[in-house]
Amino acid sequence: MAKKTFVGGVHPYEGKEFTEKKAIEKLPLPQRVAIPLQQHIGAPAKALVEKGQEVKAGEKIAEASGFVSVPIHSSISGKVKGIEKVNHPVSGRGEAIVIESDGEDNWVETIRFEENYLELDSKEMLERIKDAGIAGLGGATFPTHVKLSPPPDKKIDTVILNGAECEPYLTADHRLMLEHADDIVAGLRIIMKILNVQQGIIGIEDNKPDAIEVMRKAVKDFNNIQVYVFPVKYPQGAEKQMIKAALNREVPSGGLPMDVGVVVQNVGTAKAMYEAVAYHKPLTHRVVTVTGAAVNEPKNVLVPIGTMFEDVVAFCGGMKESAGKIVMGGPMMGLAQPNLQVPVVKGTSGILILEEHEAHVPAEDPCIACGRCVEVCPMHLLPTTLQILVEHENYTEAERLHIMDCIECGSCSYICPSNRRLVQGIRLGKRKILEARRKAG
Amino acid sequence: MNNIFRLSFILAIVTTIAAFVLAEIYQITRPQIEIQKQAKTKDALKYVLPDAQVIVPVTQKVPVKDKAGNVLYEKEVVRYYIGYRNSDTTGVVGYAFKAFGSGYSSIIETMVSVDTSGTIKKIRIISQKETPGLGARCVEDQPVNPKKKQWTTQQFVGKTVDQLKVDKDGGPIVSITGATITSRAITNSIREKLSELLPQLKLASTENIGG
Amino acid sequence: MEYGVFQLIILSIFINNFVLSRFLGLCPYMGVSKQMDSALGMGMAVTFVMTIASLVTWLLYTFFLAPTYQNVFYFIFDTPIQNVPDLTFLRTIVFILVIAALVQFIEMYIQKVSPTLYKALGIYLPLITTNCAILGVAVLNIDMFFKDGLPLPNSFINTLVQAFASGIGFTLVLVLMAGIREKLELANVPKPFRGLPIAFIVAGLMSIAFLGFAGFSVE
Amino acid sequence: MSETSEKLFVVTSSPHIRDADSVPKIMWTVNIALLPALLAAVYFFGFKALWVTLLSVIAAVVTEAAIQKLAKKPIRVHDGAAVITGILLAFNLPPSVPWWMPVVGSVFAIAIVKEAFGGLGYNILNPALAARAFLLASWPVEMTASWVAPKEGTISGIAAITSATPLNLLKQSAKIIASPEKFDPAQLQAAQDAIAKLSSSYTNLLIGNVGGCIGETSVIALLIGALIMFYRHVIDWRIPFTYIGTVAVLAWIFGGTEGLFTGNWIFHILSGGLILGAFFMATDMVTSPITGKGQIIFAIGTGILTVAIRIWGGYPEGVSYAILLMNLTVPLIDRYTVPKVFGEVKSNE
Amino acid sequence: MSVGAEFFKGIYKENPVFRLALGLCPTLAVSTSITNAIGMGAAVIFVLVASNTLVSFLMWLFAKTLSEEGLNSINKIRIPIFIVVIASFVTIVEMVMAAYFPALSESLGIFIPLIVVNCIILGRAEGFASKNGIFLSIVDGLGMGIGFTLALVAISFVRELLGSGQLLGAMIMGEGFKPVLLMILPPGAFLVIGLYLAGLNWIDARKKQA
Ligand SMILES: Cc1cc2nc3c(=O)[nH]c(=O)nc-3n(CC(O)[C@H](O)[C@@H](O)COP(=O)(O)O)c2cc1C
Ligand SMILES: Cc1cc2nc3c(=O)[nH]c(=O)nc-3n(C[C@H](O)[C@H](O)[C@H](O)COP(=O)(O)O)c2cc1C
Ligand SMILES: Cc1cc2nc3c(=O)[nH]c(=O)nc-3n(C[C@H](O)[C@H](O)[C@H](O)COP(=O)(O)O)c2cc1C
Ligand SMILES: Cc1cc2nc3c(=O)[nH]c(=O)nc-3n(C[C@H](O)[C@H](O)[C@H](O)CO)c2cc1C
Ligand code: SF4
Ligand code: SF4
Ligand code: SF4
Ligand code: SF4
Ligand code: FES
Repeated sequence: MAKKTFVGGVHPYEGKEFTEKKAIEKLPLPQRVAIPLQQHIGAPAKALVEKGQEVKAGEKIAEASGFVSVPIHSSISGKVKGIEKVNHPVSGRGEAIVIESDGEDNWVETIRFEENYLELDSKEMLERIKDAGIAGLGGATFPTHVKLSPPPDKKIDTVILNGAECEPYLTADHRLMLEHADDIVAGLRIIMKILNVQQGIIGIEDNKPDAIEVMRKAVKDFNNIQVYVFPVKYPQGAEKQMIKAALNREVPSGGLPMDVGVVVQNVGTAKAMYEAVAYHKPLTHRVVTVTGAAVNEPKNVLVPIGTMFEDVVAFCGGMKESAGKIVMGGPMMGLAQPNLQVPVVKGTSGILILEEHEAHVPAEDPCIACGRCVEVCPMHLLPTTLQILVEHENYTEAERLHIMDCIECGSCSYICPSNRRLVQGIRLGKRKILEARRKAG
Repeated sequence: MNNIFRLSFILAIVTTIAAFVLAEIYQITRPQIEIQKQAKTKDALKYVLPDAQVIVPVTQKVPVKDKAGNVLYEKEVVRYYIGYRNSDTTGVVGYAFKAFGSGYSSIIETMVSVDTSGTIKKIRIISQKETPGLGARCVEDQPVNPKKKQWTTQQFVGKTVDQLKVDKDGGPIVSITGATITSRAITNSIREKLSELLPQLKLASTENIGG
Repeated sequence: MEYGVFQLIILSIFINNFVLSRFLGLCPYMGVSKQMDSALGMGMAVTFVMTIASLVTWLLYTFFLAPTYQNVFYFIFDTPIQNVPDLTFLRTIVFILVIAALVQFIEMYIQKVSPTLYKALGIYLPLITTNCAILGVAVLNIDMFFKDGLPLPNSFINTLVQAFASGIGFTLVLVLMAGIREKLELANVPKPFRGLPIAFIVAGLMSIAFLGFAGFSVE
Repeated sequence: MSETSEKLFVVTSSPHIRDADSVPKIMWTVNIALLPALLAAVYFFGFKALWVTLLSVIAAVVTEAAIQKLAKKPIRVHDGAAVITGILLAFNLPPSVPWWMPVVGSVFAIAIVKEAFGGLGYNILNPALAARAFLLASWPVEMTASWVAPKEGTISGIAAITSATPLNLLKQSAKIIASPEKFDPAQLQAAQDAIAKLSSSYTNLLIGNVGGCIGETSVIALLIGALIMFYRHVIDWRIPFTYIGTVAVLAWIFGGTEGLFTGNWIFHILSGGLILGAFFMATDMVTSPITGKGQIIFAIGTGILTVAIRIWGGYPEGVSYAILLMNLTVPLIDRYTVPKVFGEVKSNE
Repeated sequence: MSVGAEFFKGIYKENPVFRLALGLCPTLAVSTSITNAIGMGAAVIFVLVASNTLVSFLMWLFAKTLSEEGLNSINKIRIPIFIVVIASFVTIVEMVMAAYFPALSESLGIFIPLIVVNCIILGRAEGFASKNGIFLSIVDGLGMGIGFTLALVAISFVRELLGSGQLLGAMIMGEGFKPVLLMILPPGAFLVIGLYLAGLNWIDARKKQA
């Protein structure tokens, strides 16, 4: 079968060789964690603890403040030092519950394995997932229980597990698939049960043959689950592109995967779901790829959420003198951080540290209309036109040309020979348009 | 309604007054305009037939037809002119005619005179709107300089009908540099008109007609 | 000179383009070429009015102004041809009044008959009255298709063809210009060149490119 | 606090990596791709060809630098775009033009056609071609009377028809054959000979041993350059192949002297400026449409206009005007070929 | 405004061609030579001054003689009356030129009758003469007309000098000068006026800075 893919996309340097062969290591207990209240899309969680309170690992320390919100659990045991404003990797600054470790790693007692978890009814499963504080680990950190509660008029027929990991450098999902294939498949079956779906797909890029093999083995007993292999191309992992490649369905402009009967979840999310349903284990840790030419010993690390980047990087031998840029996430969509005093959050898939000479984006030239950005845009937009329209504050025309459909994958900026700040401008335009919409009510 | 009628009436009066004023001025300027219209042809005739005392047009009635071929009316057109040495219209010195050629960007109108043997006496470009500095140089009329191969209307003097071809078509007429279209238009239009007229001109001796 | 229909169409649209070569209709060309929609509307309106105006002025000229065999004085009142009044000197004054009235009529008529068309063309119609392309084509028709006050063969057909094709040629460059100017809105044109100056330079370059049509043999 | 934390790290928004290609790289690749044709020109037309090219390039670069300085913009002539303009303008001039013509042309190309619009990326028309059209309209005599036969001799050599270039020869001969009554038998014979000879001159056309503009005659040298550009992904197939294909088909249909479908399309492809234009000038991304669909429309239009001018127009060659005219339509094409957005519902508009 | 200001505004500050972009067609079409430019300018000055005068006079006359109601109805056909006035003067120019300046008449061609639609003229009649006295109207007409003529001359100066190496028909440039044919072709007109306008903008910007 010819490998299916989508139209557009780019082939950046993969950079996976730093860590793809490194098994996941557990980070030694950090001294202190700062767990931000906002780690997902939606309303921030409300703190349940006070300064001085003792907490155990896995204890709920903040509760969801609405349907589109998730609770937060402590990732270590110790004493609450306070609720403070700390650096936040996404919003710059935000409230976090700071916990001083007692050095013991005491866990709440509720965590235990339940043999017949698959017989639970879907409502119960959903409840456990919600209580475990799971938000999508693929990057968007959208509350998972919301995604799994589609309105009754949307008939879901397929669940896709996203193991593409198309972002260069990152290998967290890759290692997870190699080391926890069965947990992931179990997670997928839980989702299929919840949604009452008969088809499950695990999508992987062909640069991970070992993972493909392992996953194939893991699903061989389930004839309603298949592993799909896609050619390496960024952003193969973007859900709309993955659905297009796997099922040849196009999510309508402005729509969601459920509009074409599909739910997409990251493989890490699936594992977290399995743990939540089968063990009552909340989401307190995640795998983070620490990588880049400026990291002394690149690794995949299992990190308690709230750990400072500094501690994680120190575990990886620290960074080199020549380091010039710290990115949370991959190089295509990741967020640059001013320093290492930021906590790992649920969405932190990697810590990428680039050398000084890689850090600076070259100066911008005028657009020469080469059309490359148009060619690579996976959403078939006109990135250069959109960016210029935003520059001239012509938002009406930008909206007519579907600026809101941009998935901010950055392919356009990546490919542009003039180094135009395309996605950057488009992002700004989208924000302006949303602001205006909000004002208009 | 009444109002519109009244306003139209006022406007009509204003227009009528204007029309009468203009008519008056037209009466004054008309003769002069007519003179100017004829002037170019007259000048050109005088130039190409300098030795003629009287120049008489030979006209012909041409029917003007509509699409279906019905004759609408007849028009009098000049076929050619005869130049007489004496004012009593005796002693033919030559004939003159107009040739029209389609040049680069205009119709080029040329006045041509031939002697009684059908050899060209003189030509003059009456009107043209060719590209200035290029095709428009066709009006140049400096004496022929055998050392310098260049266009001048003087080079037509003494040419017979079969010699009317530009150099690029293998003839002796030196064309304007970079304006072959113009040069060809003039030369060919004279040749075609002349061969059409030759049988009609009362030539002195038919042997002299080139052939 | 006599023209074939195809020849006239090529001539009017490309070679003697109203704007780029004859310099007629420049004000709307500069004024209404900032946006594609209005350019198209203006172009259609001008084409329409040019054709109707040419028709009407041709009739007026032939039947009333010129001392021809079609003159009403000759064929209705039996005036001897030499006594038919030569009113050609009233050409300018008659044409402009007729065009102004015509535009008013067309406007009222369209408004009544087709509100959609009125919506598309309506706003341009009043602007057209004092636009030299309309009077220009009317005068040009007389200059080209009459000789000494007499209509040349196919004068009437040629008049209509020339008017319509010239309108199309006008619309063509107007629309091209609008596309270019919309693009220039987003360009980095140096300050002194912004607005009219660059529009003129575009027109100049357009006119250079249109020289490519020069010399087309259109027999 | 550890030591490293005091260091200031670069914070920019994503993406944090870029493709290695850049505008200067693209432009200099084109310049290199133009070298084979320049060498061929020097071989066939002598060093005069090199001087004309150098003058043109120097004038273009100096003009651009001067204007950027005057406008207090960053000086960016090193990106190589002005060099391309200079070379291509020279390539579109006959080899023995007076020295001041490439200079005036380059100044016009850069000052009026490019910088008045805001410089690189903003011009509407192809600067080199607009300048060529400007020169042709300003000094038609110098632009058309300056053909030199290549060193090795020319394929024309027919006494009655004294034009230097294959296309011109074809056009004149076709005219004669079309109306034989106006010409004498010797001329008719010569014209027929000429057409026969032209049809068997492919080798000369391929290597460039014919009269013509400096850079347009050697098809092989131009194709080597095109290969370099393909290899470096500077251009793609759409414009050049669609353009040449359109010309071939239309020339075959309309270009013959014996009725429809008798045209010598190979000759039409190999002669004149078509190869130069199709690979190096119609492909200028600044002045061609941005989407693939648009590029194909653009190329078909250019092909139609080229053949129309070659066969019915006032000039023997139509490549440059065809490209210029289609340049004018690029904003329109771009406007009406906006790609269908991913997931766009058809009934939406 | 003083009389002088009324006069001079048409020459620079409100120059009809360069500032108001009016009457572009004749400007571009007849600026191939200074002779044409002056001929056209003279025709426009005549029509402008004459129609300004007559319009101003008519409006004064109407105001003097008519009742309120009569004035109102006259106001409705004001523009057509102006057009008739202007067209009459244009026709006079047309006839006089054909009779006494045939060469000029030929090279200005249809742009003489087109003076009728030159909106400088109707614009002045409607915008100025109908509201001002005869004397000021004449001054205004003169100023605008001269401004128009100067713009024409400025453009044709460049086009004639570069395009044919001549000024007023006399050879100026030396033997070696090869005229820039393009300048007297249509594109030259557009390019020259575009560059003039850019130059004026640049001067204005510098003045503002100073
Ligand atoms: C090979 C060649 C020979 C030409 N010879 C003549 C010529 O003899 N006379 C002429 O008027 N134009 C001539 N031209 C004009 C052109 O064809 C022009 O220079 C040409 O190189 C390309 O024209 P284009 O760029 O307009 O397509 C010639 C062109 C070419 C290419
Ligand atoms: C440009 C882009 C690239 C993405 N790449 C991946 C990827 O490689 N792996 C992944 O799991 N999710 C990726 N995502 C996120 C997916 O679109 C989708 O949100 C996710 O798979 C949903 O799973 P989750 O809710 O479990 O995170 C990407 C999103 C975008 C916009
Ligand atoms: C702007 C322009 C104006 C031209 N004007 C004329 C002209 O008035 N007369 C003419 O014969 N050729 C004119 N030509 C040149 C013709 O196109 C053609 O090249 C020329 O007639 C060929 O002449 P040759 O065979 O002497 O080179 C003009 C060319 C251009 C570009
Ligand atoms: C493939 C390619 C073709 C080009 N062709 C031309 C050309 O024909 N003429 C020109 O002036 N510049 C050309 N350039 C250079 C540059 O794009 C051009 O000067 C821009 O139009 C200036 O904004 C070309 C560049 C590339 C990459
Ligand atoms: S426009 Fe948006 S979706 Fe398209 S390539 Fe750029 S960032 Fe990606
Ligand atoms: S890739 Fe860059 S230079 Fe090319 S069209 Fe897009 S914005 Fe312009
Ligand atoms: S029609 Fe009137 S408003 Fe429109 S551009 Fe012309 S002059 Fe201006
Ligand atoms: S009236 Fe005529 S000259 Fe004046 S702006 Fe309108 S079209 Fe131009
Ligand atoms: S359109 Fe305004 S003067 Fe011609």
